[in-house]
Amino acid sequence: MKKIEAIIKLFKLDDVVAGLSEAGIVCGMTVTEVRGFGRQKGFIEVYRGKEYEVRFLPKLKIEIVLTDELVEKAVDVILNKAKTGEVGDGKIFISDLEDAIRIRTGQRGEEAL
Amino acid sequence: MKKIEAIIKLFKLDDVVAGLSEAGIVCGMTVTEVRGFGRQKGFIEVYRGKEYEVRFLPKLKIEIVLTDELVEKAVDVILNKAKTGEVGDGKIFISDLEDAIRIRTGQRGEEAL
Amino acid sequence: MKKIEAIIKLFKLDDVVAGLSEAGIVCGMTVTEVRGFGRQKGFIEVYRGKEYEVRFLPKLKIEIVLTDELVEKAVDVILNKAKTGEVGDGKIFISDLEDAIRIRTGQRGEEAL
Amino acid sequence: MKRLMSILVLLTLLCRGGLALAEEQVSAPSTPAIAEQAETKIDTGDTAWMIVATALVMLMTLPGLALFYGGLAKRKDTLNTMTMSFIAYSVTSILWIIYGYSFSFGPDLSGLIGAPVKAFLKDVTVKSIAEVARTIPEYIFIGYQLTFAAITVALVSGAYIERLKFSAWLLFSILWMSLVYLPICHWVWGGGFIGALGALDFAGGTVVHINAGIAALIGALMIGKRKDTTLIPHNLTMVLTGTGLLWFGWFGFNAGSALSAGGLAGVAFINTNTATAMAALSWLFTEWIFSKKPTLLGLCSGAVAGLVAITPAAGFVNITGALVIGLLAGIISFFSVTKIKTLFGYDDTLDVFGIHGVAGILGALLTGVFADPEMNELGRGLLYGNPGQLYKQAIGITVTIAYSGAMTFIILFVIKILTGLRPHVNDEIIGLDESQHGEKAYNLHI
Amino acid sequence: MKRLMSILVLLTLLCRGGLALAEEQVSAPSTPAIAEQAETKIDTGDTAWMIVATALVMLMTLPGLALFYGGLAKRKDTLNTMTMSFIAYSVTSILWIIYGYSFSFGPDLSGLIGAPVKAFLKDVTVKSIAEVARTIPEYIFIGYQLTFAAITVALVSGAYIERLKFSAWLLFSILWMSLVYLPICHWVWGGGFIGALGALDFAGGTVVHINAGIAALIGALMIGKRKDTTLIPHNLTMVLTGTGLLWFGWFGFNAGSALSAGGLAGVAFINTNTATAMAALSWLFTEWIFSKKPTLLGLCSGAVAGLVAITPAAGFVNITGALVIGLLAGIISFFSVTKIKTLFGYDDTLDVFGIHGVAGILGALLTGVFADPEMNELGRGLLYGNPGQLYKQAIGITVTIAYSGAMTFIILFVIKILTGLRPHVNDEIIGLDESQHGEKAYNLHI
Amino acid sequence: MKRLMSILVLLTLLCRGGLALAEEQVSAPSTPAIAEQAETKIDTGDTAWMIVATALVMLMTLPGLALFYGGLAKRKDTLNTMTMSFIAYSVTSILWIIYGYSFSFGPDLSGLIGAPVKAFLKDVTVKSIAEVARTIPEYIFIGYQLTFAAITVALVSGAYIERLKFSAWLLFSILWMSLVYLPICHWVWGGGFIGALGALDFAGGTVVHINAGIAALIGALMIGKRKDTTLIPHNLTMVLTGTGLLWFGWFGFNAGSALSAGGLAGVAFINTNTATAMAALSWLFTEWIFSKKPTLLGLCSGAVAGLVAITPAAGFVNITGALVIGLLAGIISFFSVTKIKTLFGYDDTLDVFGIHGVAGILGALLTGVFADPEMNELGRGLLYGNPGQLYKQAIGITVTIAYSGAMTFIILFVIKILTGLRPHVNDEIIGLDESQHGEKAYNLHI
Ligand SMILES: Nc1ncnc2c1ncn2[C@@H]1O[C@H](COP(=O)(O)OP(=O)(O)O)[C@@H](O)[C@H]1O
Ligand SMILES: Nc1ncnc2c1ncn2[C@@H]1O[C@H](COP(=O)(O)OP(=O)(O)O)[C@@H](O)[C@H]1O
Ligand SMILES: Nc1ncnc2c1ncn2[C@@H]1O[C@H](COP(=O)(O)OP(=O)(O)O)[C@@H](O)[C@H]1O
Repeated sequence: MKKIEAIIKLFKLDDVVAGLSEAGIVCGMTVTEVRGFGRQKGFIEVYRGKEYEVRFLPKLKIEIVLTDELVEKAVDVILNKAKTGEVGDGKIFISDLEDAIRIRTGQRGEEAL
Repeated sequence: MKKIEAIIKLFKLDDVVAGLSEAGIVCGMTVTEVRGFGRQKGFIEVYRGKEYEVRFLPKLKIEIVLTDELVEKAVDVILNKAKTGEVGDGKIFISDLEDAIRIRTGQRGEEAL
Repeated sequence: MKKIEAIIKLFKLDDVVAGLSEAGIVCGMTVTEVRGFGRQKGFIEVYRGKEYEVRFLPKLKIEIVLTDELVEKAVDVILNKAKTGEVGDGKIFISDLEDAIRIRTGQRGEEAL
Repeated sequence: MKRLMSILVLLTLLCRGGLALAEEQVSAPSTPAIAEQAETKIDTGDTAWMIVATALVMLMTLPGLALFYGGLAKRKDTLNTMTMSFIAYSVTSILWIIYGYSFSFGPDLSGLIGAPVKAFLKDVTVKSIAEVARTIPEYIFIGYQLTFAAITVALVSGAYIERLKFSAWLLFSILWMSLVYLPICHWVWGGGFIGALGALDFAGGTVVHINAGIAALIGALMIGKRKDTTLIPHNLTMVLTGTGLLWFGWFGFNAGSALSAGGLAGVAFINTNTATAMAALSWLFTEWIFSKKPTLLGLCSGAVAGLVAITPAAGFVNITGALVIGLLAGIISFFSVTKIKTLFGYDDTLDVFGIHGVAGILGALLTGVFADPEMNELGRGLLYGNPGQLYKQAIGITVTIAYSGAMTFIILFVIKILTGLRPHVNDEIIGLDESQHGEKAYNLHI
Repeated sequence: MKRLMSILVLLTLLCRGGLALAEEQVSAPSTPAIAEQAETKIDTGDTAWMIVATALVMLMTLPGLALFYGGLAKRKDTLNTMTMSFIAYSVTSILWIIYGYSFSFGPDLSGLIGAPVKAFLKDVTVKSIAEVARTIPEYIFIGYQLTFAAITVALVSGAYIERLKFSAWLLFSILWMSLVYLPICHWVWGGGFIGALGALDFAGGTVVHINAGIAALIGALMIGKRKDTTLIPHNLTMVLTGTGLLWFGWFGFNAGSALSAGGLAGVAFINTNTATAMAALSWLFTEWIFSKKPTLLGLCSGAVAGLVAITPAAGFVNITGALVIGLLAGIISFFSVTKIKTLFGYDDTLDVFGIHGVAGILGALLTGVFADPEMNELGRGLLYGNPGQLYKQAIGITVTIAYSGAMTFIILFVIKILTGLRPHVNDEIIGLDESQHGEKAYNLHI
Repeated sequence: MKRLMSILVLLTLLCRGGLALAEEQVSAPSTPAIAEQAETKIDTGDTAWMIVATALVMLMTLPGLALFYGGLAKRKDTLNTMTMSFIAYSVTSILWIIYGYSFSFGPDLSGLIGAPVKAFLKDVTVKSIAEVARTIPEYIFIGYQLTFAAITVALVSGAYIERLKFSAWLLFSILWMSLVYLPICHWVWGGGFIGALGALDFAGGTVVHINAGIAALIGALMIGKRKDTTLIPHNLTMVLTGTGLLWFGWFGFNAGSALSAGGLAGVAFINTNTATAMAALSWLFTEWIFSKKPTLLGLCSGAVAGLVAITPAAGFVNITGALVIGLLAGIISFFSVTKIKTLFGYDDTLDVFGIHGVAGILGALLTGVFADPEMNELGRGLLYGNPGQLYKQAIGITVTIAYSGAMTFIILFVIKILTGLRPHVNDEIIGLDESQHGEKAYNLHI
């Protein structure tokens, strides 16, 4: 079982979710509002003539837990749905997961997804 | 050392925390407001007569780092505290952690918890 | 490739970021607003003469993905930048990461960072 | 919904019938109607002030009270809380012109109620003048009194929020305004027996605040406790905004009750501001001593307590009276909210009884003590050699408490049968905004 | 920016030239100028009321409308939306004293426009009195009319938000106020042909609401749809606050249009409050039936619809008329917003046409039906034996629609050439607050 | 807390003693007291307007200024910032009736201070009329002046926020209002030497704005910089709301200073609106040129600068004067805030000196230039052949700066000894809401 964490641009969420649903990959996902810092330059905000650089930009983090064989498919979908080609498109991180449990039923492992 | 990530319903937080404290399991935890998407259907919001489906529901993500032997105990507690039996109760994810450090003291490993 | 998750005090963010940049370690990071619960006692809020204990304190979670050799360096920086010596300074958690992909380019592995 | 509809239809028919019936009984032509012909010497200055005063009291409910209550509510119940004030104001606005004005200010029927000869403002013309306010157009007087009825209903909601069905509140507004507010208003101001008996209530201590306070208490007991009985304001900047608007609008409420732009309005104005500031500070210091920290919520709560307490006294007492009334209002309300409430354990969500009820009673009594004939010859209190006044005040208070308490009980009892009072517990937990209205107060992400 | 500057400079020169030219044409000395000498019997009561009424209408735009619109907008477009109201008010304030007042209320030039003899308020002194308002200082009348012009421009913005360039809006405010509002205002109130023809518009149904509503519709079509055409209010507590302030300020708008503190102001006041409450409730029940839930946004939208619909009728109809107008306003506006809009699929972001346009037309027509000579001898409607009135109303409406529609089209067409209408699509996506102003509405973290 | 209490008690005793002492000195019966008997011809129109004007100025502080400052503050310091305005208003309200009114408007003692013969409003009755305002009840005049004192104290807070102890602010309000505001108010308006010398200040340019601006500067220097010296408004919708309410209330502040409802009020009204709009736009364009983007905060800041600059001139200049004053106010304030501040590096958190101080001085001087006898015979400026006026203005300004600066220094020095000025650095970092009040502005989660 793997966990995919994707950091994407705010307005890409709907496309990504749609893409994953169509591809019939996701049974679910969890989204978190985060602020990201990276190559992408932040923007300048000016209040009363004084400049403030906002280096942390609003991003969304999508967490998806899925079975090993689905990972590559999911990555592909995210890649072409979340991509604008501009700096700041974000990252996808893949890590291993030992177990998953559905609270409602107590089911464990893959059937919990 | 393991890390437990539990996605639960908003109003279950207090019960879960209470349960874990009583069971004397947690030294601490970290909570994040997330929005979840899964089997549970979202609700409809209507503004000026137009319907909008809210597919991402507010959830809480609890992160707990603990020693391997405590994991099962913790899972049990969460299971029966966070459960309502209705769709959307959430998930528990377990993954491996390599190390933990307490910033204040620099202690590493289990004594950092 | 490793992932560092550090839970720190709100007002330590700038120092930590500055420190990591100087040390030339980070290509980027992702920050999340979280609420933490641990040894540190919460504070009391009083509304209309009634006391409410706030046990979950606002914290920031920093996620940094980097190459194995940089981990220790990063930990050191965070340790002495985020430290106040008081209870509640937070934790650093280190876990293994299987892969990283840069959405913009599709690059994988270390060059995605 | 269906059920509610049929209930409303029924109510409409009932009231129509009632009106018809009543009108027959009253053969006498409405005296004011005559009065009009007599003399129409409208004073533009008084009129200018009363138009504004009316608008100011309207502002107290929307958005004033809505912000004050809405900010104190939980985030998930904010909109429902604000909606209650909105419904109270709208429903009252309509009922007031249909029969409210006539029942409360129509020709007195044996001290108990006004005759509905002015239902639908019958015979009121652009030239009409009400007998009780001889220098302004009757339409303005009607509007001014309307705003008082509306805010009284809205005030009650503060004790019921976070757990009352929306449809139940809709019914409550209609019934309570008709069966509780109208009679009491007539008794005190419309020529009824309390006013006749000489109890002093300059701007509505009994009619508005004690009345609402008692209804709040009875309701809190009947509706029962919320699942989560905390009071952690979700947005204190809203509370401060609401408080400021209430204070501002209250000048129309108190100084407007002089019904003219002159010295008496001046007295009411300065007394109102003084007592309010004093109460805000006395609450602040009291809480500083008894619960460690001075808070903004303390200042706001104290200010409201002061505004309530000075209401019946505004046009009767002198500046010293105002200072004392304010001082006590802040201190006593603080304890009624922190101690009494926890002692009896009823769940008066926003302390409507604790503040409006208690400070209202305090103010009504102290009016009987400090009323200074030098300020207003109509009032002479204990300190000026008229202990009897205190007794009259007590009667006014008691009658109001008894009647308002009993009727509120009956009304809620009936509503419980008709629509039920509380939503399903899960609906309460996810919040009334979502469950009753399908709306969210804030959509800040994205 | 540079480009914009040059455009503005050009505009200034043009208008200066225009003024010069116009002044020559007008040989006749401005009659009001004479009037001054004649009689100056200012009534302090009327003046007191009109000063306040002016301030109240100013409050409607800032912060009233800014809050109402800003709360309905997406979080990322909140500030830009509020800025549009602010710009509209500021720009109008300046242009009004430079030439606006004179073009609309200066001596009539063949029914089409006022003579600019009062450019820069020439000859207006502390003693001046306008011919149309004989009991208050002309400066107050000037200020009062100014606030009407300002809010009309601001109202239009609601249909354009979330996708219009800031510089485009700046130009639009200047051009639309000058080329659309001024003439129409003169035609109806300044001695122009619509007023002469006897069409009734007590407080601005045609001049303000139909006018703004049509401009909104045309603009929505020309500017095109937003990327994200949802209307999910980012902060409904702001919307409620704005609604309350609009309702409050509208008393100045409608009752103030009596231009004096007397019975007529009273009529307008009670009618305004009644129709508004009625419309809020009728919208609420309609949506309860047709879209399952009663909402706070429904109450607010209904209230605004009611305020709009009663505007032209406020000083003409009796209370029954107000009730009917309010009832219909709430129901019809609900359907125009939910059905018509989705039918034609234009992106009128905040339903300015759906509410102001539709309810405005409804109110203007019903004024021709319910105008009751007993309330105001100047108006006699269908129900009082004057079917012709309805026809006159129709003409007023048609002319306004035709002229406002055509001119708005031309103006936006020109602006499209000069500065372009829409920002880069990415700027729209990240939000206009960031892209146009480099500001964020909320900085709540830390 | 304990310490503070003892200090307050001490203050009370002192003032009581002082009053007693003073009263002896003044044998002469208060002349106004006589005046009362003489003639009491209250004008209801003037009274109506002044009651409203008083309420409007009250609204400027609560919630107006509280929202304006609170929205500009950091989220974690919002409530403390709002509390400072609340405390300023409440404390002043009480002290004003105890001795404030008498010291500033009591019978003049050798040009320096008023005699405390009206402490606790002694001898003021429902019929009283103040000598300076012969057509309204004295109680209204008292209330009106009270609101000026209150907002002046509140204005100062903007420079001190995010780092001042709550108890220190409480003491500051008491001392500064008593020792700085009262004398200066008397000198300019109460019969003191500045007024006698003929310096023009229609509505408070020197007494209110320059006075507050200097106190702000001195305080900013003495209290020292904040840990985090950024100014990133946590909620700009609050700032806009505050600005709107300030603009609205300012009509009461400026037009109310005519003390009657007539032509002069009209002049002040239109000038106020014009200068404000002009300044908002000139700030906007200046920042557009010099810092790339036009912002809502720019419009708000400019508007306030315009309101401040026109304050002393409102009832003296003509419309051209208003336009120029507004234009310059927006531009100059922008540079004083962006350049001067960064040049000298003091931490005037919300630019109270940069806007109120600078625009106040600008306005006071320009009043001496543009004062047009045709508008108000009492004022003749440079442009109308009276260069001397400019000199008188300069004196008024200088005296105010010197006295206010010196006394503010002393007061803060004393407070530093008594309670200390700043909280522990950690308390500053976690925010004053938490550390001083134990409250949070927003509890939005759950
Ligand atoms: N080393 C990293 N660890 C964690 N998150 C990162 C890291 N680098 C980038 N990110 C996240 O990815 C986002 C996009 O990265 P950025 O370098 O700005 O653009 P790109 O991914 O296109 O090079 C950042 O805003 C940040 O949230
Ligand atoms: N595959 C997944 N990956 C990550 N989070 C998930 C996944 N599936 C569900 N979740 C989270 O768990 C929550 C509950 O899941 P849901 O399917 O709605 O109910 P249940 O767990 O009872 O079947 C979702 O709202 C989402 O936050
Ligand atoms: N076992 C844990 N799992 C996850 N997060 C934890 C754990 N223990 C502590 N934390 C996080 O670290 C923060 C600081 O921990 P705390 O015990 O309060 O202070 P310290 O780390 O100095 O002992 C907590 O607020 C919480 O967010």
